[in-house]
Amino acid sequence: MTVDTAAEQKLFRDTTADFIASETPLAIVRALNASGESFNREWWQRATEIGWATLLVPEELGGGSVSGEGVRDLVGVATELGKSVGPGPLHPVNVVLAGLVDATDGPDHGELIDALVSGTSIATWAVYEPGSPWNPAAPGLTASASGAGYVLSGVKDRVEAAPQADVFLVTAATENGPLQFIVTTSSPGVTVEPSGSLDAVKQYGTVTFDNVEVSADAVVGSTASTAALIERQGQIANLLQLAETVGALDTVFNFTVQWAFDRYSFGRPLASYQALKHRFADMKLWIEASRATLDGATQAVQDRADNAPYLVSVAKSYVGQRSVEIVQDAVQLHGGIGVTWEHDLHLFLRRVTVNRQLFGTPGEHRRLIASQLGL
Amino acid sequence: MTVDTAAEQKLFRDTTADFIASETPLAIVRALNASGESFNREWWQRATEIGWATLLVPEELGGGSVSGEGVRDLVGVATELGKSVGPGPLHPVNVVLAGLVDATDGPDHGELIDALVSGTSIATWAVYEPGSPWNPAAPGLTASASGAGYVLSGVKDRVEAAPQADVFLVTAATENGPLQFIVTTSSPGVTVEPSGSLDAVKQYGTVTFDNVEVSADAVVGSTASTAALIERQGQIANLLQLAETVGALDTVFNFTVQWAFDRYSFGRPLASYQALKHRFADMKLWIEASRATLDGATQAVQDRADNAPYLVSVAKSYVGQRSVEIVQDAVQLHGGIGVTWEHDLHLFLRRVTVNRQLFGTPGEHRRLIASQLGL
Amino acid sequence: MTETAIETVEEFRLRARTWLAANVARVDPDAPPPSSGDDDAEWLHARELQKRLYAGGFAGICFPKEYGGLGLSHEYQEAFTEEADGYEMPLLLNVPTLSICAPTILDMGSEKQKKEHLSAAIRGDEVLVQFLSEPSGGSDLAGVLTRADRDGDEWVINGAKIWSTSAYAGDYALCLARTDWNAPKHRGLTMFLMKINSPGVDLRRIKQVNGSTEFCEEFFDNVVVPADAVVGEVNDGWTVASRQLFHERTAVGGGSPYTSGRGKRDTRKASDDFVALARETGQADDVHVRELVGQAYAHRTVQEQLIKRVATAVESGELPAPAMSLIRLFHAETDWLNTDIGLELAGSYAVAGPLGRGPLELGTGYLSRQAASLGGGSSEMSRNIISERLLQMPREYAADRDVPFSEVKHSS
Amino acid sequence: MTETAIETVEEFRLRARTWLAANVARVDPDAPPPSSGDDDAEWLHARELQKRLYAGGFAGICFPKEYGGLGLSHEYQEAFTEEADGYEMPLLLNVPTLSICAPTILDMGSEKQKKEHLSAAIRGDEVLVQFLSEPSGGSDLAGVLTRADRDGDEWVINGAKIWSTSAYAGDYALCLARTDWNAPKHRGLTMFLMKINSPGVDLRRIKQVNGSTEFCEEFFDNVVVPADAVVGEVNDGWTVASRQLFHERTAVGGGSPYTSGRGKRDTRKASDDFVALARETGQADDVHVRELVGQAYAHRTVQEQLIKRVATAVESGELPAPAMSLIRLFHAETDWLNTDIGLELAGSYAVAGPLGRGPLELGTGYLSRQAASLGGGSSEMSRNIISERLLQMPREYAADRDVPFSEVKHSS
Repeated sequence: MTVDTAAEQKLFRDTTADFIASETPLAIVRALNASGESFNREWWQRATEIGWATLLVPEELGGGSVSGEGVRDLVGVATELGKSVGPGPLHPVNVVLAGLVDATDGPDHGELIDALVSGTSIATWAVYEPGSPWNPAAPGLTASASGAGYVLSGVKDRVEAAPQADVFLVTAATENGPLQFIVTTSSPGVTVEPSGSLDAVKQYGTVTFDNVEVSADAVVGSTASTAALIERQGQIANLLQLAETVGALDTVFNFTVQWAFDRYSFGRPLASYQALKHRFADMKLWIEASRATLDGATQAVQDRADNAPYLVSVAKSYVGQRSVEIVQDAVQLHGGIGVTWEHDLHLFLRRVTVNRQLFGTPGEHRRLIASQLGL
Repeated sequence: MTVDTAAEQKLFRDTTADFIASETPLAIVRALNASGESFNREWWQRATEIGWATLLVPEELGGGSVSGEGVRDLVGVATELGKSVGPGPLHPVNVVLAGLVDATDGPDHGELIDALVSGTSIATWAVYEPGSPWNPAAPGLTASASGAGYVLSGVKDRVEAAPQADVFLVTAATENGPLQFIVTTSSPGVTVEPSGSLDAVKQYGTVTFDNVEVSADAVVGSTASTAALIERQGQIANLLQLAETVGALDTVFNFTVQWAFDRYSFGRPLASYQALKHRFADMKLWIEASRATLDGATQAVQDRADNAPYLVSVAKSYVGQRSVEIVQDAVQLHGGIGVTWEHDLHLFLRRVTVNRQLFGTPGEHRRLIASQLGL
Repeated sequence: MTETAIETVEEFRLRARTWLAANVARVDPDAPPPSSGDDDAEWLHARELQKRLYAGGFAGICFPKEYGGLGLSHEYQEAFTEEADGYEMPLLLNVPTLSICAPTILDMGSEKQKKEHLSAAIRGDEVLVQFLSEPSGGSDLAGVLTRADRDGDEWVINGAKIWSTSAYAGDYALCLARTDWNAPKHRGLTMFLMKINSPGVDLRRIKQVNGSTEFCEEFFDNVVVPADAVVGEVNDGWTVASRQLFHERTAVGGGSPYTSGRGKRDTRKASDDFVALARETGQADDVHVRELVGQAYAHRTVQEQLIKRVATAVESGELPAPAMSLIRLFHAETDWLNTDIGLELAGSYAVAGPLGRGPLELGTGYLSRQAASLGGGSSEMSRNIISERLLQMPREYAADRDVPFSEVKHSS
Repeated sequence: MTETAIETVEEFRLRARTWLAANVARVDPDAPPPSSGDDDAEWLHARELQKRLYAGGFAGICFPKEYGGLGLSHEYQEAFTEEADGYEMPLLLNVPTLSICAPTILDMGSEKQKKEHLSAAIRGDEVLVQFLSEPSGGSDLAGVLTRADRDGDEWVINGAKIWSTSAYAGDYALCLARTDWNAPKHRGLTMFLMKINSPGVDLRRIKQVNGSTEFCEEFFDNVVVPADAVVGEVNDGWTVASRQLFHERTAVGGGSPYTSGRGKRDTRKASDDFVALARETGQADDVHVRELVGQAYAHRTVQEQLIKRVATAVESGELPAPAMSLIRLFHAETDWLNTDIGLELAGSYAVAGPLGRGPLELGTGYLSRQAASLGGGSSEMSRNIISERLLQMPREYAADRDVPFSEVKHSS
């Protein structure tokens, strides 16, 4: 990377950080939560103006990133967003874009890509199915060929931003194997039921597809490319979660260290107690290791390296486990105030817990690693 | 229990402790190890004179315990033995006796019981089979009816004291279900091959039964009683291990606390460092909890309570996990000297590790608990 | 131990069984009342239940007869509690009224205080709470900044308290205040029995992440209490507070003889029936899940065994009183393990899925994971106590020891 | 960064590849040499391999040219190490000779010491070791009781050292001794380059629980060293030792640029091929086992990633030098996890079963579990360093700070 690119990249990251600080500080997150709102669509359009939905999209399709390393840049945005547990569909929109831009062997989705890049449309990946663990490559929802198109039947749940989305990217089973479809929420037979969420602002829903008819143009890629598309979407989904989590850990660790210096017990600052110092040392270690493995996974996904699936699972296994341990210990170090609604800690704990559990828990990714190792 | 019984019980325990202190202190254990010897048979006979092999045996069969609570008393002996990782076949002999004395619906084994009680014979349970996990109720070694007797074919491994034993209690599969047999080591077709052992003095072996013919008198109990006998033997096997481990933890904890007071670092005793104090507090907690769950399991086995299988698995799950954590942390607190051959710590670590791994690991017992809970 | 009792434990148990069946409603285990612990009606109901127990002769089983109790040993209480399983019980009154505040008054109060407040509590007429922790204090409970100034026959109290459980429902509070600023930290404190409904007391409820509002925060603006409200001696309040903390650790750990009836006070807590959860989530055949379930239940059983062992050992003198911190610490460990395993079993449904009882509830419960290691003295304080008082290791350096409290540094 | 190099890293790599193929024997990965690390022949072989590297122009890649090295940056060393995979390498010389002692002499030694000892080490002519820890010392490395007394042009050394890796095979040792007993602890120390084969040095090998005898213990009875054996300044030995400890942490953590070749020096260590183990023990389909295997490999990969990140960050100044303690601490964590999982996978065969490579070896390895958190500075010291030097938290109270060392209390 040239020095100029590095400077451009830093400028982009700073712009992103400034935008978040001024537009969605924690007070706004709390206000959204209080009003039951997930995010403001007008705000999201302004976020897309900075480029939050362009980074995975090639220039010829209206996207691009200054550094030419879109995945890295996007991870940077997610990290900044995680620092203040920000709202918005950064995650679902970019996951869908990751699939669309790679699906070059199927119908054209340029119009949808435009709408997503400009923030006028919100898309999300409908992948989990009721009762199923993380197993995106084996959908149960069926897509049966019918005339020139398909009929979709089945249910998806744990769909992020389902109540807000305009478009679903639906992973389905066809006679010839898994295939993905673009389905608008307004299609006859589509029903969205909001569900509960641990997050302060991210919302989820269950989406029922009751004999939903779609045209052949709704197909994303082909049965030949679908496995690779699903893998890529899963990688981007995990990376963005990991990045958010690393950002959140950064904030939590910094204010907890500060608390340890400011808070006195028995006439001494908490930071002077060896039992606590050693825990801070472990936290520091785990955060640096989390950054390191996020970097490793990011670079592999950026480079489309062969070991990208392995490195993404490694990062999820490690960060997923340590992140919640770190935030829970931060709560412990804060004492009673740490479990109050008033304190911000729970907002971070909610987000890192959400990120730990979705798109494969650490345990699920460890099982994937075993398979990747040939076991 | 009356005051007199309590006093008798204390006297018995003190006699046991004195015997161990004078006859098999750690120096003797080291000497046995250096010479490749497991234990001295003449010494074992003297140990049986105190009553180490009588406690599970009813008075009418030449046994008995002063308190009338033989299981509790035996657990007391094992605890004392564990305090100095003592040698000897206390474990295998009493496990076999547990089966023999309960096998009232089969051939008479009074003579063997006599020989075991008096220490003139050594018996051990041959239960594990090559490659199998802890699953005593499903033997693979076969016993085929042949004339008035049986022919045994198969292999047992991880058999404690196999190189020293005179008699094996062999768990076998018959046409009518599992059944156990008494087989002497000198029977034609029996081959004993010593194997490696982590323990300093306990030795193990693989025993091959190559068409070994036994008479009907060799049967222990009946196919009707065998499941209960195996369950009881397994309970006694685990209890004795747990007791040894609790005894070992007692010694290790005491000398490690003393070390923390005596050892100075930066002009202060180790015991004054909060990070270490907190670890000692955890160790103290875990040891008290280990004692508590050993007591609970002991009482249930003593009383033949319905929940004895559950409480034994609970104790193994807990003590198995914590014991090695405690001893490893004791090593850490000792620093480099803790991993030298010269220091006694490894003798204790060997024993508690052996006890953790055999007759069901904590993980295996957790799976058993899930089954016991109806899952 | 029980030779002098006219009625044996078993006779008492049978009498309790009969009485409960005739006088108390059963709780349907499949549909526990949707208690929030925060409702006036619930408190009223708890007081009524306690009155009924009192009328039936089953209240204050381990409290002395002269203060309204039955004067029986803990075996009687345990028998009653066992019999009361499945019946409605005034669980709200267990902590802190009956298991912390009342025993402290019993140990340290004046005859008049015992006569008045103990019997009122046992009768169900009075709810007692604790005003102990302060916003600036954390684990340093003696670092009290709330002040009480003598004014003739009265004391005038100013300052703030926090983490007072159920204070909104209380009648009187044990309130620790500083009465001598020139003495070292522990020696300038006095304990007061403060009427909560006094002029100058501003009480606010604290909302916790799990939605609970059982804790309160209080601000005192020239609150006047009479001279006979002092519990113990003036400037000897730390002795009273220490006793109170001992009872608190015992109660939180599950070893108090003054607790009557068993069961979760806070039914907001997620279900811990992991066997059912594993089945309902289709994971019954996953051996990893089976290990986790086995581990969770094993730890719960060991907790019961430890409580029994430590309580017995402390009673017999085999272990000193601070050993109750072992129970306290183990409780936190068990709660952590169960919370973590609950999250694991709930999988992704812990964070996104149907509202109501089930996996999402375990996710929500995970947000309050540390409550068990914070409430009733932190795990860190328990470890200090165990290492210093059970193992006699050197005490932590305290910068506020033996210096006038006015010279001590506080949180910024 | 490498603009001034005549040869690019890739060119260097290709040249190394060709040279290695022509000059060094390959190691059969399926049958690694049964090294014990303790054999004279092995040390001789290591020295010979080092001489061969030197002759081929691939020794001391990151050491300055004037002292016998190549003066190249760490990318060249990494390229060489990658190419050397699968070839015999003088791994015994990596620690402590090349990665700890030599860099310390490079940083702190006199021109004469550098000229003599660095080039001798790089040539394979000299093995350098550390005489640092003492029997009474533990983590308190500066609490040195070994004394050096000036006698004209010489120093006379008396005392004892312990935990000196490979000292039995060494030629010279960096030996820390106290030269001023009236100064506070750190200010009265001096570092000496001691010839090990000197009169008065009594060296014994320590047997460890895993059978290894790589560590030694030394007793000094009036050992005489010349005045020019002082490294750095008299009474400024702690500065030298600190540098040495920095290099040690870096090396143990796996981040040293002076280490050449990769691989376990001690092949006594149990196999960490858990995939093969799971298969051989018939547990490949057990999902719990699969999770453990996945977790172990994930942690190993994160360790590599962390080493890279921290090394880069320290080099760029993003993190200060004490950040190398992060690598040190993570190494111990990874080793613990792998040892524990190894025991779990080995099951009951870890404690009773066939000798030789396999499960019992993992049981034996479990006996040395703490080696990783003790050697090269304990995990506790690493946590002190991270909290105090990276997070700037207050330092632990040291009773021996700023008082004459003669007044300090030692272990009883």
